Amino acid sequence: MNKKIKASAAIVAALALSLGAFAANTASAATTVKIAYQGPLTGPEAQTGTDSIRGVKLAIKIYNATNPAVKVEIFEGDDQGDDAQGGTVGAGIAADDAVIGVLTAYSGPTIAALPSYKAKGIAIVSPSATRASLTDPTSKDYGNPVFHRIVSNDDLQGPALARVATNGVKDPTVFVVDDQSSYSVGLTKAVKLALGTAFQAGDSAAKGAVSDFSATIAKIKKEKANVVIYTGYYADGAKFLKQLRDKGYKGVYAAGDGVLNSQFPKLAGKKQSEGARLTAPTVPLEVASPKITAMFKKDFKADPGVYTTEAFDATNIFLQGIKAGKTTRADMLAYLNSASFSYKNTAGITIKFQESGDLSGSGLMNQFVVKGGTIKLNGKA
Amino acid sequence: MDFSVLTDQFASLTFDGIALGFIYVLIALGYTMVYGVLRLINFANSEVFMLGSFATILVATKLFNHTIESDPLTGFKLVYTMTAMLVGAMIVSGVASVIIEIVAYRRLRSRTSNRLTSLISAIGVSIVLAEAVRMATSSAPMGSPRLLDKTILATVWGADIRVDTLLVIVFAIILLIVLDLFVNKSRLGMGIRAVSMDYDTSRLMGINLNKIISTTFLIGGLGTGAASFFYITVYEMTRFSIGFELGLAAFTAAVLGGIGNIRGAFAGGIALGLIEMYASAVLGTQWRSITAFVILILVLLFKPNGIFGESLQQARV
Amino acid sequence: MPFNLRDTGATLWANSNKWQRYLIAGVIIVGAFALPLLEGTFLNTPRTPFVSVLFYPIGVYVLMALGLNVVVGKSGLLDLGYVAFYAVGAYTAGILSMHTKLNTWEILPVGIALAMLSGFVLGAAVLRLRGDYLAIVTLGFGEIIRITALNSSAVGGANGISNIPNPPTTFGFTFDLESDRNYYWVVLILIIITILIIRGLSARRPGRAWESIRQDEDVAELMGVNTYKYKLWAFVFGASVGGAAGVLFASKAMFIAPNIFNYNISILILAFVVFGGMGNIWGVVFGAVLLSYIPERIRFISEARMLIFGLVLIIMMNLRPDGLLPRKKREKIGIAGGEIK
Amino acid sequence: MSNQPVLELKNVTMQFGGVKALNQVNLQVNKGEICALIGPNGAGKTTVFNVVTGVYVPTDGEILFNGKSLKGKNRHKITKMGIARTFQNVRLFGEMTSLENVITATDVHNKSGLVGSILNTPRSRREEKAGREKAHEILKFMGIDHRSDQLAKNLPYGDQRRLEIARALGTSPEIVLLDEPAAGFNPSEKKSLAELIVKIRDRGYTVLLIEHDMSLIMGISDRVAVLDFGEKIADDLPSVVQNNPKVIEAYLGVPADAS
Repeated sequence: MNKKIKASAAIVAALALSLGAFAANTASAATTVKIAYQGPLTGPEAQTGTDSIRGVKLAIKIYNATNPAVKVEIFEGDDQGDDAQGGTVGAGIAADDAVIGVLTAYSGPTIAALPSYKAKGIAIVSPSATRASLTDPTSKDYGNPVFHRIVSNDDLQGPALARVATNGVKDPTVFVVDDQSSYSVGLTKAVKLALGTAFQAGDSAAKGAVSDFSATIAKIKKEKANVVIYTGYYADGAKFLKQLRDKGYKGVYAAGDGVLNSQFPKLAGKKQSEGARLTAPTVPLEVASPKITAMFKKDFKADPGVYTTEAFDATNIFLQGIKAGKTTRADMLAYLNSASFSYKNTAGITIKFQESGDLSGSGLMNQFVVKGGTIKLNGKA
Repeated sequence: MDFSVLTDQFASLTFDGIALGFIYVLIALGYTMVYGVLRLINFANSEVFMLGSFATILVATKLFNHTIESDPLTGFKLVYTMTAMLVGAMIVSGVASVIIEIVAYRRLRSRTSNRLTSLISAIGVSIVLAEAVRMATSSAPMGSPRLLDKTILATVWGADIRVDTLLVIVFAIILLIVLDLFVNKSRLGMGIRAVSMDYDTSRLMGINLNKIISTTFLIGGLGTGAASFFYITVYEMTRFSIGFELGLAAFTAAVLGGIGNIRGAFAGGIALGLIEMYASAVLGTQWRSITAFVILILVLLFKPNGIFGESLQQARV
Repeated sequence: MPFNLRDTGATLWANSNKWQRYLIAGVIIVGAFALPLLEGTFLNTPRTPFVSVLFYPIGVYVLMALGLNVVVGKSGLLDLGYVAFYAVGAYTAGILSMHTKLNTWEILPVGIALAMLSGFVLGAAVLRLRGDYLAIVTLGFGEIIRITALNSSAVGGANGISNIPNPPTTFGFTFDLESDRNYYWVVLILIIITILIIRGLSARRPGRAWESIRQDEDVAELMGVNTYKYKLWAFVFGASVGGAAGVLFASKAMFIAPNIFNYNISILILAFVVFGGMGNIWGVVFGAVLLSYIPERIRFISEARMLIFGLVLIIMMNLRPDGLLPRKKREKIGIAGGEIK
Repeated sequence: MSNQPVLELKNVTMQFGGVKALNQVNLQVNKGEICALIGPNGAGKTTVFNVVTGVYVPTDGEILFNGKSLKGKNRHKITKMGIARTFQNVRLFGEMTSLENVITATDVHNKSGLVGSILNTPRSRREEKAGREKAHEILKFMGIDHRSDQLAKNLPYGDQRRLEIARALGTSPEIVLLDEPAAGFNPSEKKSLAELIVKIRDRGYTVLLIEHDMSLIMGISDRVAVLDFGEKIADDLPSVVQNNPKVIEAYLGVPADAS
């Protein structure tokens, strides 16, 4: 009997825990608007979300510290990077009338949530959704008019990456490794197209599922490749590069913006990462602004990550709009879509949007090289 | 299908496959020991591995103040640092394993015959550990300093025999021999075998079950901890989600070899390491886990208890 | 006496006559259909629309939990790859919508049939294995389906399939972005049908066969139960429910990709079944509702919500090892097999 | 009693690794008789049950049921043909009621399956009703009908033993194999069980019985076969077997009532 009472008490406690104890915080004054972040904050993909949302939080903190008339709050929409949750989370963001703009992290969940954002006319500025179809008018995923992104799409980055990777290499024989994420698959496609006959062979090692790249490296050796391009993210990219060099590979290693992270040379090792070539439509926060990097480190006791700069910039785009008095969804969307819109990003580059939502101009690709364990900007790609 | 890589790089792939296989073998111990005694899939073992891998790195960085950019060590310093890392990983994993048994399994064992309950409890533990570490590490990967330089000792048929992979193989073999002797010769080991053969009778015979079970979890945890040390030594990086990747592979290995006995874990681990390596070379890395599963299914269809499985299925009517 | 929901409910049911039973069932069904009215109350989910949550995750997961319950709860077959059938259903919807003009209701039977077929093929191959071996093999099957989809550019590879059409307007009910309520009602109807079928099966020969297999497979076979056939039936039936859930999900979400169908879904559904009370329909429904609802309800503590989910699993399993509403103890109450007339 | 054989074992050998649990055993059970199978522990008695019911496939030899070979037959098919058994350690479906335990066994001859049950077809309804009636009838016959709605695991030990027999009878067998049905019973319980077994025989079932209690065996058996170390050493009327020197020798080494 006693046990049963205990058990019943536990159920009540569990229910209370889930329902009562955490009363929703709903207070929102009239002078407050929200910027939403939809991305993976928990689960296996949480790294990307954690790195990005800190950029968002930092930008909002800096803004709110100036005591503006309209205060800004963040709406954290955790989709776990899961396409299935993208739709529900997107609908939730759209349902909160205070939200006037949203940053979406991954292409898949963005596409899943797109119908909600379109229906409610909420502007998206994505710091990291690079799938080409989102800005392709012929695609079913076309995000116009709500979708914008401040990362280059894969079709722009692909040729740049191919060019940088093979630059100065006589008779390039290129081996491309992707990580099977939709970002990587899209980039790989564009890279292969740009490489033409220089492309020799490739392999796919699913993100976070492969520790040992020996078989891939065996293929690279067999193909006698002198250029290796990795199209995934930095953690696996570093693991791969380290093993590649340890097994005596002497050729070029190049990678895209997924790898652009200050942790990359550290994880890959100083010796192994030396000379690695990277391309990205942006710059790491450390390079873009040491001042903001210092603030970031102070606030979060951690290093900035992939897309931190982009998230910071995307948030600032909305904040710039709010400063300009665009505090409704319709105004914000019209503001971003107007021909006169421009924004000077953290690295000092002025950006504009095309009608499709992509950045206009193709001169935004930068190239980087790893020297002595740090990533150095190496000019335009 | 392209066999040219396989033929071209056969020795290299084989050596790498065996080295990877030994890491699977050691993690598989955590599954197989517990399964042998309790007929229970110790789902949380993957997180025991994850904790061990972090412990390995933290011993090097916090206890010995190395950083990720530290230079390799040599001589006596290398030996005691590495030993401390191994011991640290084994202690953390061993203790974690024992605590998991107490938290997730012990109470349930006496209260229900439904083994799925324990499974869900273990999944709960798994989620809690992985999420706690994720929050503590901000979801970031953690790199390990290279304390043991990856010197190439010899080249055999085109395969580089590297000191770190060789270390894995040699130490794993020593550990397995010690464990085999322990289980077959020591008093406690006999107890484990007795419980594994007949749980109920052993209880009636007055064997202290909780002690035996804790010991089993401890041994499984120690093996898994050693695996995490070797994993870090070779791959030098970990993150909160590493448990799932390696745990699933090791569990597959345990079943492939015949879950519940140490020799099965050995055979299954090596087989899986080789299968993964060869499949990656022939079909592409994206097909490696599918190939492993297909082979597992085929093996079980023809040998329902795995390669070395004892005949658990024989109906005890 | 402490209040015991299961026994109270079962006693109430047992002591009711035919008309009272219709009344009870009617009240429950009407109540379930009226759930969207609770939007805005304390039950509201803070960051996701409540009615949308009622459809996915709650409705879809309840449906899948009911299907898996037949496999795991009733027959005792540990299936760790149930997501495979969900994926087959969803991909059937995606592929057929790409290449044909069939609408959701026409695709539904195809999706169910293909899921059943895959259940049959897998089951026929592996159901001779027992217990834990079955677990790893089914787990592998789930991964095989997911990775094959990931590696196949014909179904979009990692990008998946987008713009899967919503169902057509049916009997005046529209199905578009705004009609969360109608989707919820559809999944509710499927849930009710599934419950009715499972109840029918449980009280009759297949239910007894499954129950006997779960309790002692050797003896069941020696008592004349064709264990292989009934295990296969359980598998195929479970698969059909998973397939239906997949078709429905795809037509609402309009977008599917391989990473939706990962192994965690299988584990989650299994957790619902065990948490609620294996083998008991109401327990499973309750468990699935609660566990798919809690993470949505506590979204505002987003950083720690999965951690809390894990803790809830451990605590509840330790306090109530047989689930919230365990399999009913049928003695005394007198709902013996075949009582339903 | 006739001499028409229901069950015949012809030179059956069952080998486990190096151990021969049964060695060239010949045994014939005739229609309508109670045949007892006795022998010291480990003599291979339960193994006989296991090879007959298909749990083990004999290494060598042939088993005939009504003249038809059981070779390659699934266990459930063998049950359907008319062979039912009980178990040395009670193995009921503990979480089913007594009634359900028996109905599950009666299902073996039913035709309706999954689809019929879902649609609740007239045949399914008819079979369900018939199964319930038959199960009640058998429980009544075994004297435990008052237990029909109780979970099997909650039954008193003696009633569990009876329920096992009831469940076996539920399959409408021609022959029932009873594996130590009186194990753990006190003398008065044994006596009533003996009467019950005779009643079962008188109902037309053939009985093959494993038992240690000699007085019970000698009281009710029509014939007694003795196994020792996997070999049949005697097979005759009870009174004859009792005085067989080989049998006495086999039993002297091992206490007869060890169970």
